Amino acid sequence: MAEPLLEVNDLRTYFSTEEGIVRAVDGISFTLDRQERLGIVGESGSGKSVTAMSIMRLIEPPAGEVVTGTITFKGRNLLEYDEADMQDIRGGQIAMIFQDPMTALNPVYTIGDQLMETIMLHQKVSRKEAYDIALTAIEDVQIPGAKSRMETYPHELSGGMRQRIMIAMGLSCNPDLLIADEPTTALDVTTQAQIMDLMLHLADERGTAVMLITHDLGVVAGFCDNVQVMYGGGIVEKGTVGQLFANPQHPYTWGLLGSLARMDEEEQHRLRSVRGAPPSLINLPSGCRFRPRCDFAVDVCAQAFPLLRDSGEPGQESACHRANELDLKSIVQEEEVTA
Amino acid sequence: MTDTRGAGERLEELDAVEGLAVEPITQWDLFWTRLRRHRLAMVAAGVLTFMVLLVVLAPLLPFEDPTQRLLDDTGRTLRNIGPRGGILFGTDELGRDVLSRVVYGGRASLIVGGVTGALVCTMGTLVGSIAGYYPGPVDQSLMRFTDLVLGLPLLPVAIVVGRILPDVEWLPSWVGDGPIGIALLLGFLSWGGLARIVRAEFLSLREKEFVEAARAAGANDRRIVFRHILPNAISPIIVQTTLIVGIAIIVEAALSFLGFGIPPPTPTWGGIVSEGGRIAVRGFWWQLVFGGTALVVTVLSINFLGDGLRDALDPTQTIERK
Amino acid sequence: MTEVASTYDTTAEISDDHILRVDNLVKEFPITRGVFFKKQVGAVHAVADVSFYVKRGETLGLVGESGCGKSTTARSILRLLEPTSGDVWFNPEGGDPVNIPTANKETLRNLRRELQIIFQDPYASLNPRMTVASIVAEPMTVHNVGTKQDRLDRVKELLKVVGLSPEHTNRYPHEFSGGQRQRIGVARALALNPSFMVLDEPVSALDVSIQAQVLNLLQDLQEELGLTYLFIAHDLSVVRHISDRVAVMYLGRIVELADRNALYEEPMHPYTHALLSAVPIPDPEVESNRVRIILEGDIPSPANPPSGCRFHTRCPKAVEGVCDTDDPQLRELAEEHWVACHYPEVRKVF
Amino acid sequence: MFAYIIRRLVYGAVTLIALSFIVFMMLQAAGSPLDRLYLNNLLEDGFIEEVTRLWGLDQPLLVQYWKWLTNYVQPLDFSPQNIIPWIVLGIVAVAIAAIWRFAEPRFRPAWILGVVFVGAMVALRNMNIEFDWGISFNSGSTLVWDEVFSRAGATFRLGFTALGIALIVGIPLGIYQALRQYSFFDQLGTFSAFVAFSTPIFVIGVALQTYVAFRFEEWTGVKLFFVAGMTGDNYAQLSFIDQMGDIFRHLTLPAISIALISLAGYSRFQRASMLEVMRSDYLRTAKAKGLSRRTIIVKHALRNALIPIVTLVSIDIAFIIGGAIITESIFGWPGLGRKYIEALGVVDFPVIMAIVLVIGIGIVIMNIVADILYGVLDPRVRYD
Repeated sequence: MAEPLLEVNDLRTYFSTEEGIVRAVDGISFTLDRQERLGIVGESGSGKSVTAMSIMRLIEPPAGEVVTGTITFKGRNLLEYDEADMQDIRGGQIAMIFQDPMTALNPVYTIGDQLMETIMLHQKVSRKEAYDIALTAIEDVQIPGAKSRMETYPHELSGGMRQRIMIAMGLSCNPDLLIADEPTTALDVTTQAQIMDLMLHLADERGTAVMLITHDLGVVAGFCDNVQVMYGGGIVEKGTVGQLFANPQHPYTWGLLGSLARMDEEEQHRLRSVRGAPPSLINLPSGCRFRPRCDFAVDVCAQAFPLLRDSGEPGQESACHRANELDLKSIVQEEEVTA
Repeated sequence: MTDTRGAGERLEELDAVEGLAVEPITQWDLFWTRLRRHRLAMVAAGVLTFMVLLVVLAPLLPFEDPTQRLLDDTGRTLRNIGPRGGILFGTDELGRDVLSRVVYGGRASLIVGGVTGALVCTMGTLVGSIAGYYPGPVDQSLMRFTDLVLGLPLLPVAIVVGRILPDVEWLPSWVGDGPIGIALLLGFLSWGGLARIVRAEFLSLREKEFVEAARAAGANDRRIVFRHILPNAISPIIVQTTLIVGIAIIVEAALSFLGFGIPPPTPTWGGIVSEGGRIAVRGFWWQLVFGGTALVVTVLSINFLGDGLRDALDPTQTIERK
Repeated sequence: MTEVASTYDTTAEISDDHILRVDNLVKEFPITRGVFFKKQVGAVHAVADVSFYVKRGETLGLVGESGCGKSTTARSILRLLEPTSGDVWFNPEGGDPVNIPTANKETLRNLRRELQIIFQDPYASLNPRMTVASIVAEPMTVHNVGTKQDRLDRVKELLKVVGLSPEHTNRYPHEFSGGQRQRIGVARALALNPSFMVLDEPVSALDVSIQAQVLNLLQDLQEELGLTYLFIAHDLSVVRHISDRVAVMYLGRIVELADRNALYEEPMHPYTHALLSAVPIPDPEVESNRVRIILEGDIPSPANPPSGCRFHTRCPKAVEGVCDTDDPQLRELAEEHWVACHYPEVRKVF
Repeated sequence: MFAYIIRRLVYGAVTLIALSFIVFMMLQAAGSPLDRLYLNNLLEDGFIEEVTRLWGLDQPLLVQYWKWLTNYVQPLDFSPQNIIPWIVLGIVAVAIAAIWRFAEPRFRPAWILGVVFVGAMVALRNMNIEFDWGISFNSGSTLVWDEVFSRAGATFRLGFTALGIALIVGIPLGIYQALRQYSFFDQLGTFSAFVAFSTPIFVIGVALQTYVAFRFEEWTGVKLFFVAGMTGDNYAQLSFIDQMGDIFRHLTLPAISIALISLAGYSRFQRASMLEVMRSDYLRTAKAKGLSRRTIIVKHALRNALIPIVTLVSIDIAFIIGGAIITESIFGWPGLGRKYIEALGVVDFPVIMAIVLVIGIGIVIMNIVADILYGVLDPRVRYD
């Protein structure tokens, strides 16, 4: 297989606060191929957004810092880029869409201004040409009356419309990778469907790889090829969506899936919740970070930090000491039988 | 019995999992820990305490009478004597002890600051709470009135009143000539800002879910205001009040400086600076420097303390357990 | 099927096995403008003529997107907001039905023992300046129940019930995690042994694993204490999981109301179709075979709702001359399956 | 939106009436104006009778106030034969109509304000208006209008210089502090701002006067600044460059005394506002778009961070005028403030009233200007 588009290796991003060092991302490695759709799932504080910010190099010292690791994008380590080269990458080759469309656009400039700014910067075109490209971009995200929209200010648009503008802005320069950080969390479910549909359709058309960061397993199941689950700053499990949803290898993934109420369930059953709450990133537990909440923890879990290793089907990896001895899938079935 | 203990043990385990420490921290602890971290505020608090003690206890301390001239052995008045042993801050043009005048001058300033602060705190909170809790015509008319008071330019009006007060015959002399009159005046002119802030706090707090929860539980207005809204609005009230105390001290000093404040021979910081400025041209710097420093250090301390309180009272700040 | 349709009778008396009955509930927020004096120039029709009942011991789910009026409905029922018009009959066990909007102060105060609410935001719903003990004891304090010691004992008992340690009484809310705070909110709501609880998005601010904890707790409590829930949420999966019957709201109206399985398996209103088809299901196999109904445009402003059927501006099935002029009534098209649509049609969406 | 401006004007008028009423009653409380005339030895030539008639001194207080108010707004001298003002009026009307037709709604109030301002200036110069504000009780002969009107310019010059210094120094200072948050410079700036904010204007004024002007000259023999008046005696004979220098040497110290506190306030405010903008989501978007740090700060951050300061300036206007009253008396600046203090010394009733109201009008107008400016700068603002 060809070289991956993005390869992250042992990335660690720490923040220093008054209370101590927050290890927001603590040693993660993964690859992303061209045109792949990768989902990164995790609960709040799992480090999924910080991962994205680290790749874009949007973490600013002294508050936070990428302490070790490499981020290889198209064969070169982004962490070694100087600021000017990085500016070419941002928005040009890697675009990013954020969670809250209500605040992500500058309130004092028109939609047109903000779109054309990106286009002129990365495509080195004249104002006139940029205007035409921006117009097409607005039409591409299916906003009616593109010409008049160019003149409107962000506050005159609804949340869904603004997120469309963000998508238009992100894709206007045909990036190789689009990072979408909880792009629909702030939106209603019908709007979410519109936006996800549109974003992935456009990304496919352009051959853009998508890295979708979300807490919603449903969205991942519907829109991604591969998925990785983050917990306490690390990746606990990765695989294709089919593998992960059908046969989770890590007790956290297993618990998370069991915690979900499903709309297609006929019978009311009890949810299998994960007890306790996520760990403080300042005071991480020894050994496996999930250990204090894990039903299957044994002595070794407190002593050694589990690394990702093959588990389950080929291509599936899990960071659990007991991944190969536990048969979580059968526990699911057993429960259903007893219930 | 065994069952209960079992449950308790499980709960403790749960606490450990959820990272809850054993000892609770009270709001007071939190407040103190945060305030102590603000070093300037702590220094300021110390300075202010010293000032207040000095001013309150002045008659018991071995200070000269601030209105009597000092004489040398031959009976001559000691005019414009520079600082030296025994006369630490020197004497003024009339031979009075500057140290004692600065200390006694602090009385007027601190009384004006304190009384104005109390007045503003009471009136602002009262008007703001009523307006914020009763929307509609009550709110509208109170806020129009507040706008009106806020629209009055403080200094020009204060100067007129300060000038006129001693001339108003039917006023008792403690209002006309003393710091109380000035404090009342400044208080009535400056409560508007706090009223607006308190109203805004009320408007936002009354929409908060914990207030709705109290109402759903059947709590009456009094309980909602005094148990739920006011305790959460306390931070801006205290911060704004300290700000006003500083401003009141400055304005009182300015009035005295212009000659429209507390009439001589009662010493005031504004008066000392005014007179000190005139003679400093001739090289007699001590009155200007000591009077001005006392004034600036006091106001500065109040402002630093206010800044520290703002940080310490902010409920959004968290603190990690040690 | 449409032949047997009967419309919703809003004049009927509340029946014994219903704990709550809402008839023609309307809540409008005035829009004021004026140079000197505020004049009302319009209104936001947040809740526009909503009628439904809640059976004793069941969970009625109320779903809809933001701005559809579901929270306003809840607050109007509890009279945390004064409803503009309409009746809300509450039928306590062994007592006479009370119409909440017209109840006097004393009656309302007594009613509040029976009706409780749990809020969405576990951070905003607990007074940061009060201890857990005084928060949980507040309903008892307000109603002068027991001595101080009695109340403290009860608080400890309640904390145990919701899975918190009784030693936590002198802690402040900021020391707890989101899930724990929500448990404190539940304990407070339970303090006076209410019979009816409004749950206003009780889990939507929580992480998935914590959501499950709270949902399980709520279900256990319902079973143990025989509570009736009005469960408000925008998450259709959670609503199906916890509800017995489900009502769907759009722009201030109930568009469809049915048993949970009927509503999810055989929805009839085009908005319900779209809504259900938009919800992602955490199963890649199911997802790969689904067809989404993508709605055009945004939700219209409730200050200026469309004429006729409020959904007609976005409805893929809207018929000109009917849907944009006639306002469809809620009709019973199958046993206990109410739909407000001129052209209802059963359609399976997943 | 125009309803909004009209409402602001009406509130302004009510405030002004309240202000003048309070001051009027205060002055009366200290004794009748007639007593003051006795004190000022102005008893001859039927002056008392004239003042009694003009102010209605033999009538109840409220009537007296009403009489004063109507006199205040009544032009004394106004020549309608003069054709120029009417032409100006016509041009202004046409301009407003054109603005209404062609300008974007958001910018209409600003344009109209500008046209009205220019029109009023031209009209004032050509119409030779004077208002009937009475005769000074101090001199017994000078028209109050002349005394006040001739001094307004001096205060204007001082106030605007102070405002300019505060803005030009304070805003960049605050922005720089925000960009270097927690640096030594930032902490020094914060500390200095607190000190400046806690130092009364008169302390700064007297200190500057004593040490930067007098003592400095004594020590070095170099006369850097003048400490009295607006210009030197020989101003008229100087070349243009020297005139500028002369103005500078007179203006600097009093303007700095006023500006220092405002400057501290602006820098603190600007720092906070800039920090807030720097944390905003749209700045993160701008960064993620690949813009350079310079573009991000200059184009995206500054514009947003500068808007809120307009509100602070509008609040600060009253404060600057108050400051001018104090510095003018320290530095012998021939402005309204000094006149005000002089008039208060002898309780020159009509002069005090006239100045209080002029100050009030100035504040009201500046506040409305600030509101309109805010609307121009921030597209989100809607007036209702």
